[in-house]
Amino acid sequence: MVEAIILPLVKIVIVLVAVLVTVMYIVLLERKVQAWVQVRLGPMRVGPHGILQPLADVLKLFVKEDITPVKADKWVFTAAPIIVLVPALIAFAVIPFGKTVTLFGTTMPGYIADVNVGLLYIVSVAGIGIYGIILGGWSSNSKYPLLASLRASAQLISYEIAVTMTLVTVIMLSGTLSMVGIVDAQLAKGWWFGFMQPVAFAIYFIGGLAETNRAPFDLPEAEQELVAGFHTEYSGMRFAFYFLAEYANMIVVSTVATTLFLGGWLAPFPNVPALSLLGLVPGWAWFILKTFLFLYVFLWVRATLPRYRYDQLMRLGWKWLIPLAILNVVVTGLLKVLV
Amino acid sequence: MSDDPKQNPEQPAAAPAAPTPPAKAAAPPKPPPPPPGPPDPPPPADKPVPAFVAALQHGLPGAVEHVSFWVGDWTVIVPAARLAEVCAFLKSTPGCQFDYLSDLTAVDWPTRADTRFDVVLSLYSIKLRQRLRVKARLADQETVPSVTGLWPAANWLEREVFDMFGITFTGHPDLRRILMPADWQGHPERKDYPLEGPGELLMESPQDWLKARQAVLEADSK
Amino acid sequence: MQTETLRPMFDTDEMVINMGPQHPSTHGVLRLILKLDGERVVACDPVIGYLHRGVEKLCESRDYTQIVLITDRMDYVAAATNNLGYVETIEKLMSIEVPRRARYIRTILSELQRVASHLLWLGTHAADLGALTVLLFSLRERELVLDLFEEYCGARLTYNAMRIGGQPVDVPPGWDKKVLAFCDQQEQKLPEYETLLTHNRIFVERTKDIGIISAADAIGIGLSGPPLRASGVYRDVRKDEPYAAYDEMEFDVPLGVKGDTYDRYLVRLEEFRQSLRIIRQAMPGLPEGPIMAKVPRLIKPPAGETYHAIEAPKGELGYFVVSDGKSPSPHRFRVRPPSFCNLQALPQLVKGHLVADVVALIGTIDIVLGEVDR
Amino acid sequence: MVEAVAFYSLAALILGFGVLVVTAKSTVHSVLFLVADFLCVAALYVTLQAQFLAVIQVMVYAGGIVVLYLFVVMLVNLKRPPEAHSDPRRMGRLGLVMAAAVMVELVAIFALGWSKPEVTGGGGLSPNNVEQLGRLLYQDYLIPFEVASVLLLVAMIGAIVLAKREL
Repeated sequence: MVEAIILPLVKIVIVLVAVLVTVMYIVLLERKVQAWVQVRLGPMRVGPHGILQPLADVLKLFVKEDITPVKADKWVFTAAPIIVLVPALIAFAVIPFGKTVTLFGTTMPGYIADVNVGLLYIVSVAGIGIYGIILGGWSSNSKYPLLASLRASAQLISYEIAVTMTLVTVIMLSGTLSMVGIVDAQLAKGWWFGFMQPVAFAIYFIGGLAETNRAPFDLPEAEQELVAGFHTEYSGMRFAFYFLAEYANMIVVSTVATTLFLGGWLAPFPNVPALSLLGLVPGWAWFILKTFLFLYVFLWVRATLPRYRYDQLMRLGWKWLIPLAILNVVVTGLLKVLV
Repeated sequence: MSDDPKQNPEQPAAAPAAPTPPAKAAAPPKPPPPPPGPPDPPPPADKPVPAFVAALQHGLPGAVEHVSFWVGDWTVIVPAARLAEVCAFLKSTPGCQFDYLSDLTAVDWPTRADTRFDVVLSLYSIKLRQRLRVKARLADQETVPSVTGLWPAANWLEREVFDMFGITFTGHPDLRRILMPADWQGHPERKDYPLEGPGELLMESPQDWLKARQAVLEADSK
Repeated sequence: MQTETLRPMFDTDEMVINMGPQHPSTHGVLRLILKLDGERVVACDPVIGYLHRGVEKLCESRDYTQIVLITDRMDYVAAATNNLGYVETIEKLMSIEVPRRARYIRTILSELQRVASHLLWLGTHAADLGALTVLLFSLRERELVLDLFEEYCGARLTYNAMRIGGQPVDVPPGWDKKVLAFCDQQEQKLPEYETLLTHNRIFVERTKDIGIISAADAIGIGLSGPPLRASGVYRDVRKDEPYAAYDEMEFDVPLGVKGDTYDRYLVRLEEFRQSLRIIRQAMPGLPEGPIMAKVPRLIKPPAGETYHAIEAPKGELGYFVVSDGKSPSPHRFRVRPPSFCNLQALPQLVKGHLVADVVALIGTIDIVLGEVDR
Repeated sequence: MVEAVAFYSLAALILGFGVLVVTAKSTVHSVLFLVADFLCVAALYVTLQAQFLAVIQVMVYAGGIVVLYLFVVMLVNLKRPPEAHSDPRRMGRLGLVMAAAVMVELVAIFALGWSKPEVTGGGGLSPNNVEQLGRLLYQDYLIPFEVASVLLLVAMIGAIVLAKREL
């Protein structure tokens, strides 16, 4: 009973809370990193060095008036933010944060579920999130959100193809769709897949930026062009849902990248005896460290690069990334057969 | 407002030379410009007219009513009806090549009897680095040919003059108000337009203001 | 919800969207009515006048000295050049010979102003394209220019820094060293912007071949300043009709080749260097002497009119002033605002481009609505 | 027991959403119910231990195809209500034909299928049924699989040719 129901529930609660808190602090981290890049200080007022800023933000979003435009399709308008947020959160179900974790004195698997199609599960769940964006833009009954939601969905669908192709190469290397199995495969091979598949890793990273609507692919919410994008008409809690979902998706992309390309919970070079000291650090700590490294690159890129234009983004996706990803699959397959 | 002293200038007092008929104009002598208005002094005797003015005088006989020179600026005054023709000549003739329209504006001289407005064009030649001011005098309600065909730059400038002075440019592709709202009454830069605006109708009696506005909108839609 | 069946949705052929007057990247209260085919702009109709304050009318009821501070409020990010254009027009009208020292100070101020204005342009232009860091970097340097202005005349934005006949105050002691130090610093910072933009693939892709305007078209539509020079037209009022002390200065006029957004960017970037070069010549070469010519207490130019243009950061800034010789205020006060005339080219520039390019093009022509609407 | 409850509730949901798809006034709502329907079908697959199929169902149908539906519904001008066809009773007659077809189908199922339930041969689906599926598709039924993909390719090229004004 405890094993079957209570422990998974506890883990779900822990992961959810962790994700939400991380999201709050990622926002602060983003503001701080951007500020440092731009020779500013960033938020400094709420708490020492602004560390309580996320709480203030959340409080503000909670008490803000929740406005529904008169001409909006109320049913869809209300459902859209939820449709965005839920897939972003349930994707964490299959992310392995560690091989095992010790909780309340019992040792148990460091993941909520190890589904044998875990990777595909993440991809398919991410696909559902698109609805929230399209419907949010459409139901606002306003032109800028509509334009933005069309941009967003076209962008997500295009880049999903390239990203899924890179996942195929990982599956070919590991021979499994299970997230835990993929990490184990990296341990068995002695190499992180990021080193074995640099092209796939690069495509995944670019595609990940595009799929989470981050700079330089943040067209759907290009403030300077489309005001605030598909959530222009949203305010208060419902806006917070979109906001949460965007950052939760960033974390999903980072954790998946960590699992697939950076060896998940493994310490660097787990097979080199000289570095076995690194193994003393618990696996989940490595996992979080790698994830944050990846997240930091997201923020760094945003502070550095201008934004692509819509047609350039599509050209990059369709004419470069997708062919490259397919080629990568073919080459990987050939190597697998020949070597 | 009405104590504005410059509304009734009787005579250009401080002009360095009294306005006399143009010294070298090819056209038959015309009566001197009416007293209230810019002095437009003719060039001093020892100052020869530049080549581009001479070319204009020869190329389009009768088009130059008056040549003036003041603090280094050359000005030609042309009949309003021939403005476009003169400009086309100035733009295309070698030696003139005024390819750049710097500015187009108008000046209101309410006390001048039959020619209330000056339309003033500042032309510049990027190739030859020379400047010329072309001026046309016209009465209220008189129209002047548009020069948008020569310089697309004139488009907004003419719209602004139309907006501010109510001067109509014939042949302008899109003559509507530019700075003031489309339903505005009056032309703000005319001298008889009060500085503080059309009055405080909106503040004093919003109902009347609304009625007046609706009447205007209805008239526009018809 | 049940009774309301199929809501009317937009047509698939063309869509009209309204950009502004409240929009993050129209640089003020500019409103564009865009007709779109998908995301491609078919037609663009700029609507201006939201900031119309009747400056021309207002100046016709102020006396000549008071007008200087009204000119501050037109291109409010380049107040010094506005002042300069105006005072020189009146000096020309009254045939006042301005002392050489004053002319040098004016040159320095107007070049500092050019640097400040271009910095603001650079930051906002880059921010419109999504490169937010450049905005912060360029504002950081602009702050230094504003500090210099503050030390010279006490104001940071609307300087009122010139008088008819000369300068109101001499340069404060030690100011020259600070100006030169700023020049050195700015010279070092320029590569920072270039690293972030000039060779950045995304920036180049966003600006190259966007909004190409040929030399002939640019002249015809009345472009002036950097946009005109980016089309390859050699036209700089500082060279062609020298004013202040520009005839004594040595500088180059950067020209573009193609007339696209990238060229306009490069031209302005090079103008930074040329401005610094001018300041470096003028500051140590500041001649001794008075800073104010003899002017009557009540300024009343003789009857007559004149047009005088200067090279403001945004283009040819012209003043056309008519004096009736009797009243202490001008009979007609007309400004030829560079932003207004440059903005006129926008519909031509954006035609056939995407919505995202519209903001790039608004940025590239560098307008200030205070000057467009006056 | 648990499986039966799951099956019947899912079946009820599927049918309910199906009804909503056809009865919803707004086409966008219709499409949304369709997505919900697909998700329930995916859940049904999960109860059958066919996780791979479930995930593919969500990925391809809910995440891919219906998004395109939604595009079409949102972008195509729907100002003209679909009722405004020339024949007002066309829908009714069409419905009658469809209903008859469904009835025939149901009768056929009851008459033939009910009597002999298909036995899958006990434990044919191992937890790792992805491998089995892959073997089936890429070894045993490779030719039909390739034929199907060529068919899709042809359809895709045809769509591009039709949509693109000038190539």
